[in-house]
Amino acid sequence: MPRKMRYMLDAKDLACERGERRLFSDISLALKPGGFARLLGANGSGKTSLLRILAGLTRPAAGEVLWRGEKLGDIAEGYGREMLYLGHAPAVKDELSVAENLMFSARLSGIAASNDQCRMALEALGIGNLAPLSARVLSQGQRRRAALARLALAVPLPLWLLDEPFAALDENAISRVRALAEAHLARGGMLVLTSHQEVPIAAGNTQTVNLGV
Amino acid sequence: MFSNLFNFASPQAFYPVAGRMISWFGWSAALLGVAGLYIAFFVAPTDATQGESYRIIFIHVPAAWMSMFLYLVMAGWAGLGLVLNTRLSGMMASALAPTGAMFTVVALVTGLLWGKPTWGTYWVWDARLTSELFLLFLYLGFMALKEAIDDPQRADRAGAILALVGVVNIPIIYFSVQWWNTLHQGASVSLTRAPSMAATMLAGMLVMALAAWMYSIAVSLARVRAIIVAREQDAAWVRSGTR
Amino acid sequence: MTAAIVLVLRRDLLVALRRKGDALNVLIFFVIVASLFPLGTGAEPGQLRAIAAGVIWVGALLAALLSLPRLFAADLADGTLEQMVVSAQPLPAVVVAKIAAHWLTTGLPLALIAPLLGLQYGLPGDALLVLLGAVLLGTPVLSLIGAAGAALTLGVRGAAVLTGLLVLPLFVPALVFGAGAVTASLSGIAPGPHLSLLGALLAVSLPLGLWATCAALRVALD
Amino acid sequence: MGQERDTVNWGGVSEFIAMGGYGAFVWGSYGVTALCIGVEVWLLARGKANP
Repeated sequence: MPRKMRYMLDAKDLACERGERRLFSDISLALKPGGFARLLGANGSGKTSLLRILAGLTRPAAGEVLWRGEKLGDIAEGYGREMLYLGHAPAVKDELSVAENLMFSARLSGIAASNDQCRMALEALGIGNLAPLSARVLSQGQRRRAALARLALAVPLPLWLLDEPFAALDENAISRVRALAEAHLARGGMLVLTSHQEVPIAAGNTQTVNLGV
Repeated sequence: MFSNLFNFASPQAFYPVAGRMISWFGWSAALLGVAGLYIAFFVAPTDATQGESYRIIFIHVPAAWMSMFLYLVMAGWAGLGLVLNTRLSGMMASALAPTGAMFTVVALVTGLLWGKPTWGTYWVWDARLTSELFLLFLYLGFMALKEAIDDPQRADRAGAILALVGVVNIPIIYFSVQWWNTLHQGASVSLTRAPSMAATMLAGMLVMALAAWMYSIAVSLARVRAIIVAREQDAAWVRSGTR
Repeated sequence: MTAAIVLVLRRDLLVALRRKGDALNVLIFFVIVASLFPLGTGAEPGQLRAIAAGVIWVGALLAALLSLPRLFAADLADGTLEQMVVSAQPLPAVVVAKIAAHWLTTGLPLALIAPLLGLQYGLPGDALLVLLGAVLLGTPVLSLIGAAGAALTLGVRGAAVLTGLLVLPLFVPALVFGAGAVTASLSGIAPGPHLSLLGALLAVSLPLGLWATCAALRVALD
Repeated sequence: MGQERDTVNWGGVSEFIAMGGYGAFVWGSYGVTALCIGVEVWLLARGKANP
């Protein structure tokens, strides 16, 4: 049994280097169910790098990230079963249709979604009608919505790590994403996001991590 | 926490230590080199069949040994860097590669210049020479990969993976070329059958190999210092003027 | 584990199906390369037969090399690669599936068309069969080692040429045993040992290529 | 019949350079090696990490 866990996600004294430059150091962040953290900082301050460290993609120069008390390195895809990471690039394949993309991404996270569940998820982002279309024809905003449709299916995943989820979205889409995020937090899920837009998200406890200039 | 396991692993601590060792290894290389040359030209007798041209063996064979040995050492350092994530190990691997490639070129060129008087043609598709050529390509691939990747840490780790794949493949390549050589040409033309190994010849080659080893250590230490400076360019301690 | 492999394999084959041009172009490239040599070396039957195995095999190496960027570069660009690395599916399974998809869309077609080129070079019946067997056994090695090269050079300047510089020396054993099998059967020697050595090479390349590709992907996405 | 000597007697510098007719190849080899080592040391002396 891993040692007593006060936190589900526990990142301690993280530091990150790009090339020889040190982006940030001594950054800590801990989340309990229902916890929400917002990463602030100027462009290039390392917000995305910090999120990628939390997702287990980037190796921190110092410090470590624990999930349920265990190091990320030791649990590998076990972590992937409980965490959703959406990066800058909307992970949408041009050759596949919108529905096929969503089906595949959901299965990647271990969620076996049926056709109509996928359709409902796309509806939640207001692009239900685009389901059969090839992703090639989507606009940038629609592409972002197609990527964010995964949030509607990611109910079983307790931890969401979202990089600029509101980028390239119109008002309507932003309110939809915000609703999904707030529902997730209400269910006891945890959310870490980076964003330049000031989009208030109702949450039990809100932390901000400021990476400064 | 591993890096203070042996504090030499941190580039800053290793920099002055390397500086002190360079001259020691440099001088021992020079002395051993002179001794080797003396054996090569004044002690080793004239060969009955090849006359004097076989004296090239005192450069060709040690260089070939060093080219193989340095790739192993390079892969060792690189593998260490990958496992322990110590930056110095990756730098040591980068420091060794050019010297290893240099010895491979020396082995190839001396192989050509030895082939001409002995078999009448410069390039001999002999198993060892051909494998040596592909070893050179492995070195060039390693250096090209590290050069192409900007982020030093990614370059070190990518280079390490390539070096480890390479070190597994060297015996396989050598065996397959050996197999290919026996299939196509028969073993008539081969550098491997050196003239009868008089004791002095073996001694000469070993001394030259030792000299080459000392030389490689000295040169690699000097190069690792240059790499440390280049990489730690913006690190504070470099600007504070410690040399 | 196998569910993950099937998931990614089906997706990659679907993508390949939707972009039939890619696999076809590699095949056409292979045929053109093999058809160029006689224009250079002259079409004297005895000579053609002697160089057939070497030419066809080097053509297969270059064709496989040409198709390597397709393995990861597109997925890196649209962000799907990092989703696979950070997903609930084990990375080795993802990599096995992608390499299998690459082999099915490149190695297998090359193997099926190689005997046709063998005919063009005047290879007798049994040599054609050995050629088919050798290329079938050898091309997975090219995909495995090639995948490691493609992952190492992911997102790097001049990646296509650099990949060639890294992997072509590592293709030497496959070339020697593969072409050697055909040459052996031509001169009446049983190709058995060559093919078994090729099989042994495949057995070594599987874990080595898999480890290297997974490690290289983690490094590239760091 | 020369008795067993411990050192080779070249009988003069010109014979040494001629190297039994193989001078070009032997001194070519040692020359290339010296050149490679010289270039490498020179590059490092100038503080360049070379390739």
